[in-house]
Order: sequence, then structure tokens, then C-alpha cells
Amino acid sequence: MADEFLALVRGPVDPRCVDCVANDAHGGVVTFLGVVRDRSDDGRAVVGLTYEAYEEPALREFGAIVSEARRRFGDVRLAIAHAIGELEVGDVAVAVAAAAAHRAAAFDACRYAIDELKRRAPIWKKELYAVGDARWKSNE
Amino acid sequence: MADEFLALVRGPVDPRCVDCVANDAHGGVVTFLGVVRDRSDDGRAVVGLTYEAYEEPALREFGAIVSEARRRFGDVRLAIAHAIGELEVGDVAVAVAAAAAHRAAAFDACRYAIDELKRRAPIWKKELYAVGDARWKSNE
Amino acid sequence: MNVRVIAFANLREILEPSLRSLDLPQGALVAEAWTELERLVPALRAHRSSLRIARNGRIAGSDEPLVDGDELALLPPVGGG
Amino acid sequence: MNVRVIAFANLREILEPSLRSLDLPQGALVAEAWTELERLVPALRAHRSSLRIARNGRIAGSDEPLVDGDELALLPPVGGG
Repeated sequence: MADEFLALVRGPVDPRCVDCVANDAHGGVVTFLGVVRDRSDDGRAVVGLTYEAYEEPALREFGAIVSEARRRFGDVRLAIAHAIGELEVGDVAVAVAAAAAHRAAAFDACRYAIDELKRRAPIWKKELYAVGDARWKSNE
Repeated sequence: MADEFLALVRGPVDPRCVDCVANDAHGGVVTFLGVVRDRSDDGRAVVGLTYEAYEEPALREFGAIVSEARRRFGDVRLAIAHAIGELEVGDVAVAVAAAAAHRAAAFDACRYAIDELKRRAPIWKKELYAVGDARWKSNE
Repeated sequence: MNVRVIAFANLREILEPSLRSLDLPQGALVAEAWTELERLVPALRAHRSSLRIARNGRIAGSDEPLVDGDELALLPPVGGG
Repeated sequence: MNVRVIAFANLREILEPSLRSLDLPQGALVAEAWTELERLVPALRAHRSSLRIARNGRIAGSDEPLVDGDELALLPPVGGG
């Protein structure tokens, strides 16, 4: 299982990079993509995002999340890729894929991974607006 | 919202066909792929699957599932594509994608759609084994 | 009157190729169509408890009346996805 | 002794470009490093309650002792995904 794919990617994430989780024994594959939206949560027009990461600790966090998902949900294969740097609206900022023999474990593991990533991975996001100064936005 | 993609596809499903759900306002995208596995649930070696559908009622069922998902989970865009005919191990048999402004609704809607599809869509699956006669397998 | 009969999966294999349509008295109910089907294809009997019957693409109750040209579909437990 | 200091997001913008490292007495604790940082960059004070401090990439308690060459990282609330 050591061959899961965990990556920080400069620029937009290519969503296919997480497809490697599927194989002949793991037929249920759930993929989450976080795509840069043109609206912020408070409705302001967004023109882009910038991501920053404390790189090594972030990758270590991805690894810890994958191990925890396996302990909780059994035989699941996971891949996580997160963008760093400048992104435009429509770009993929994060891709998480989980594969399992059946869909329940794949859904649970994929959801667990993105929830935990957003809760604790040392990554930060700055929203660039059509009007006004850019602002760092936390997940809290 | 009438432009969701609902399809029965002859032969393997191209997973990209459900990517149409994402747009600039719906940044959380969850995709489920059901890939033909090389093992049946009772461990027998599988070499392929054949799917049959009562086509019009199946498509109508997909539409009903999408409307129900919207009532339950709010502003979600859904796409469903299911294969009919002969499939080999590794082929995509079903693809369901859900997009929403945030990931929770996208996960819930995607999971609801595949669970309901498997519970009630008039589609049937025959497992072809390396050894022995093929067998129809119900989801019950 | 005459109703078309289709079936899926294992039931199709049981029904084929012998039967495509069913002649029934005017105003016959779904239940009566089933009785006739069982008479013509006894192997269907074992599946009665697990199958559903659709009339023109929608699940039909056994007391639903049929009209000429209707399509009856025999649906075994589903297996999609 | 000397410890390197890095910060992220808004804290990086507050810290830059003035400060890259911190001179501290031998055996100084994380808490003392923070007090020194606040003295040098008063604007940091407002963020104390929401930020976390990592030592060599792992979250550190304020009573953790530092050694020469350590890396201290100031981590605001995260915003990944």
C-alpha cells in the first residue's frame, strides 16, 4: 500500500493524477475535486486564489491522514494532490481519490481525507477579488 | 438545471462524460466510478460483466433520483452514466458526479444517487467467470 | 385483447424465445395475465415472489386492468451499478 | 544560540522582511522565543491566540526548550482545500 500518491503541485492540479488509486480489486472509486469558484462565501467576485504550504509537514499530514483512513475504513487506496501558487477560477485546487472494493468505504475514506486535510494540513489560501485587496481565508 | 447529463451508454463509460457538472459556482465536485472488478463478492475470478437495462424506465429513474437529490441537498448539479452491454475487468460500468458550492452537499448527493440507482433502477448485471457458467447477480 | 410481454435478465432467458405476447379476455387484470404466463411457462412460477411486473414501463399492482397493446415487463431484483 | 524563524500567510506578511532569525539565551523555551518576537514585531501580538508555533515542522508546546539551529514556524489558522 506504500504506493499511494501524495503531492503538492505547483499550479493547478491535473485531476487525473489521482486516478492511480483504482485497480482490479478496488472497483469503487470516489474522487473529490475542489475547483476555484468565482464567488467567495460572502458573495464577493473572486478572480483567483493563491495557496501557500509548509511543504514537508503538509505532506507528512497527508500521509498520516491516509494511514488513519485505512485504520478506520479498511482496505482503501488513497491519493491526495493539492495545488500551491497562483490559481484561476475553474482551476483544480485539490484532488482526493479513494478506491475500495465497495463504494461505502471509498466514500467514507475520501470524505474523511478532505475533511481532515482542510482541518489540519498546514496550507493557506488567499482570495484575490475583482474589487479590493486580497485576503487570507481560514477554514475555521 | 435541466441540463444535467443522464445516459445509458453502450459499452464502457468514459468517466469524463460526467465532468460537465462542475462550473464556476459549483466548486465541490464528487465523482463515483464503479469499475468492473476481477473478483466477485464470493471470491470467484471474474472476466467480465454484461449489463441489461429497461432503458426508458431506467432513464426516468435517473431523472427522479436527480430531482430527489436536489430537494434533499439543495443546489446540486448531477450527472449519471451507466454502461449496457459487455464490459471487461477495469472498464467503468457506472459514473455519477455531483457538484455543489461546497463539498458536503456534493458528497451527500453523489452517494444518494448511486445508492438509489443500485436500489431501484431497472438494470441487471451478469457476471462472467473464468470458470463455470455466467450468473445474474442482484444487488439485494 | 393482446398485450406484449418482455422480460429481463434470468426471466428473459426463461421466457425466450417462446413468448412475445399474450392473448387475454377484454378487461383482464395484471394478476390474470400472470396466471396465464405461469400456465404457458411453468418455470416462471418459482420467481413470482421476487419479481415485479411493470405495465408500460411503470410498476403495476396485480389488480390493475390491462388494455389492448399494453406492454408487460417482468423485472427480477435489480443489479445496476 | 540562534533559531531560524519562518511564518505563513498573513503572519509572513507581518514578519517580512525584517526578521529571519532570533538570537536567544542558551536553553530558551518556545514561550521566551515568542516574547522576543512580540518585542521585535509588536503587530504579531494580536494574532497570539489564533496562531500555533511549530518547532522543526512539528507543533511545539510553549514550555518546549529550543536548541541552536532550530526552525520555528508561525502557523495561522489553516485554509487548505
